[in-house]
Amino acid sequence: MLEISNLTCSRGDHLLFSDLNFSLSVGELLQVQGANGSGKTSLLRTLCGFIMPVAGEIRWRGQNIRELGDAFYAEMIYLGHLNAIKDELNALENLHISAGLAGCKVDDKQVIAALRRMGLRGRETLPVKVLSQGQRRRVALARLLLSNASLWVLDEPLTALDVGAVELMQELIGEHLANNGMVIYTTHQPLQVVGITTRWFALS
Amino acid sequence: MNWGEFLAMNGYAWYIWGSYGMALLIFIIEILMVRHRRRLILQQLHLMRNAEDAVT
Amino acid sequence: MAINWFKYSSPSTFYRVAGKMVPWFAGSAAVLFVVGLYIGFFVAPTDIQQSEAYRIMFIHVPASILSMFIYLVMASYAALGLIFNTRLSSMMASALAPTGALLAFLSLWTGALWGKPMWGAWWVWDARLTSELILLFLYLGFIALHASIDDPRRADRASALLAIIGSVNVPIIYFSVQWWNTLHQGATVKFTGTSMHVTMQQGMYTMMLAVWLYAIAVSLLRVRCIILERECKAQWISELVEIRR
Amino acid sequence: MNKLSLIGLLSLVIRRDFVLAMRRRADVLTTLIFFVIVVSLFPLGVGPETDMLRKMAPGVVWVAALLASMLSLGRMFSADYLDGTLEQMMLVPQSLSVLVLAKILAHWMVSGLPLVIMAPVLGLQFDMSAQALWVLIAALFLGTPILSMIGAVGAALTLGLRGGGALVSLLVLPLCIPVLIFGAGAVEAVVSGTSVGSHLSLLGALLVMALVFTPWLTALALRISVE
Repeated sequence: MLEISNLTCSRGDHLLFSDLNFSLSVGELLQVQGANGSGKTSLLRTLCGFIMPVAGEIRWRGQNIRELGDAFYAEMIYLGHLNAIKDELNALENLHISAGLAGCKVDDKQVIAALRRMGLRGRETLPVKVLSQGQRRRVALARLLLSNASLWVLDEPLTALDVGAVELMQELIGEHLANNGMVIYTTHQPLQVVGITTRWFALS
Repeated sequence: MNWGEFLAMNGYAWYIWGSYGMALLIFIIEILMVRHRRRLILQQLHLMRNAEDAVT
Repeated sequence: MAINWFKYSSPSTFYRVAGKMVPWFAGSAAVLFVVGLYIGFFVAPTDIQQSEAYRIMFIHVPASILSMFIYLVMASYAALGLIFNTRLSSMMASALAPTGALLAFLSLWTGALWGKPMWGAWWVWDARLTSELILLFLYLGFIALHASIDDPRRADRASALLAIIGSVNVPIIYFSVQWWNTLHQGATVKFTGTSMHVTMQQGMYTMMLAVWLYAIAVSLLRVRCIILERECKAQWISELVEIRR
Repeated sequence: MNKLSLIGLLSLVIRRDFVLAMRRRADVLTTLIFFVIVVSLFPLGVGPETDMLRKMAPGVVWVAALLASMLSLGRMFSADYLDGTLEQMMLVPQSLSVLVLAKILAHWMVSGLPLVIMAPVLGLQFDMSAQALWVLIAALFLGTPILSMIGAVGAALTLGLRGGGALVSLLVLPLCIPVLIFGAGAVEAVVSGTSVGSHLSLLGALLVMALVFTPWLTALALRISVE
């Protein structure tokens, strides 16, 4: 489904990685590991099309993502280092907007259900600025529940999360994979998802 | 025509020599700037090379 | 005959080729400057209307025309770099900008010195003058934008976009200022008489060619510096004679 | 889950930016107050002669509007850039240009429209006639969106740079000259009794041109800046 061949990437004039090859098919989980500065984030950002690779190709269902464009974006969701939520808005408003940007129309019931699942019951209408770091991350992660994207691209999804939330994430990823989804994410702390063979990928 | 008359430019000396003087100044400054830039980068490359030699 | 142009578009080859070409351009520019100035000051006759002051033309017109021409060349190089992602053309664009800016400034300066005795004012809000001023601002904007972005690739692409927008905007500005000016009924700026003496034309064309060659020589020198700066980690650079010394 | 239409996306982003601006009202007010103060300073600088004031009024109001719109440009994308929303916007499965257009419109509604509404009050300080005031409103109404659009390109190019505020003015102000000329020209035409229509239609033409090209250019600039 997602194939990466001979991918070479650089930041400025500094070469990050070269000739990267891997592929990801339905129901697979790929964990990208590597030291700081090894290009984990850049790899994911290249996957999103933010960064133009120096060489190589990223194919989705056999087609280059540059040519696919919107059709690819409709099937993927990206969660970066930054939460992409607004302090001035409450969790409900934030999720309505981010779901809208992802191209989905959702109603309050779905959003509230997603927030409750993420353990934010009772905090739906509080301004996000009064929430803790971990709670904000949960708000951001709730976007995953509201999207019907099959490819999840997550950059350090577990930062600022407590043990309970990490377990919840494992659960969510497991469900998504069981649903014919695909997940690629970067991490320092390995995740164990029950019943799923995890593939590792190390950037040096 | 003698030199004094030539330099006087029929009363337009300030305007004409001001123009050509500025042109000359600009060309000289530009060349000096480029040469300075080249010297700086060569110096830096030299240092980088020495640092590499020290390592190996 | 098939020349492999891609070979010449690699920075390392271009660095060497440019190094070999610079003396030729610089040398012929110097010769042409001498010839052009000789024609301009000793051969060309005194103008009936403008007396000796018209001799500013020999530097003013080449500087003005080249400042505009260099902008177009710069914008084309920048566009090439943006579209085809060729680094060398982006480097050429940023090498041309300072030369273009200096020529635009020179054109304004000499224009003011020519305008004072002829029109009685250092500056009038004529379309041509205003466009030249805007051109200088566009050059400065290009240089400033390029300088303030640390990532060189992003700098190239962002300033390329600016250069392209500028090249579309300059004609619009020209016509809007002209329109504004005709409505204002301000100073009427017309160049007196089109019948230039043959030697005047010769002097001007020689000077134009000289400035042109000078601009090529100095921007080749500058692009050589830029290549060294940008490629400083490349293997071929550490093998250069000037570094080994 | 049903899909969001293009218009739906447009209105979503406009509504979002509008709500955000309303929750940060101080920023919006600063721009407006800056505009009012700059315009009000001119009579103090050049003297109180009514004749001269009437003559300078259009130019002064327009220059002040230009400067005020520069002031608010930094806000257009930087907050979204810093909190990661901009990246999400690039992953929108619809055209980024449409989204950018929505942001520009929202920005204009928040920082341009108040200037248009405020301008006639300021025009009274300069003893402008009622007719001239109407033309001033019309010209600003057509012209300030162009300022927002050209400014958007500049703001996108200078995203996240140090000294971005001064730099964006250097890049954008020269490009705004035609707007300034035709905008102030329209009001002057009323005063001098010549045709107003041509100025306004030229402004309209510039507006259409900006509408066609700047969202696309801004989207391109944003992609460059986010890389």
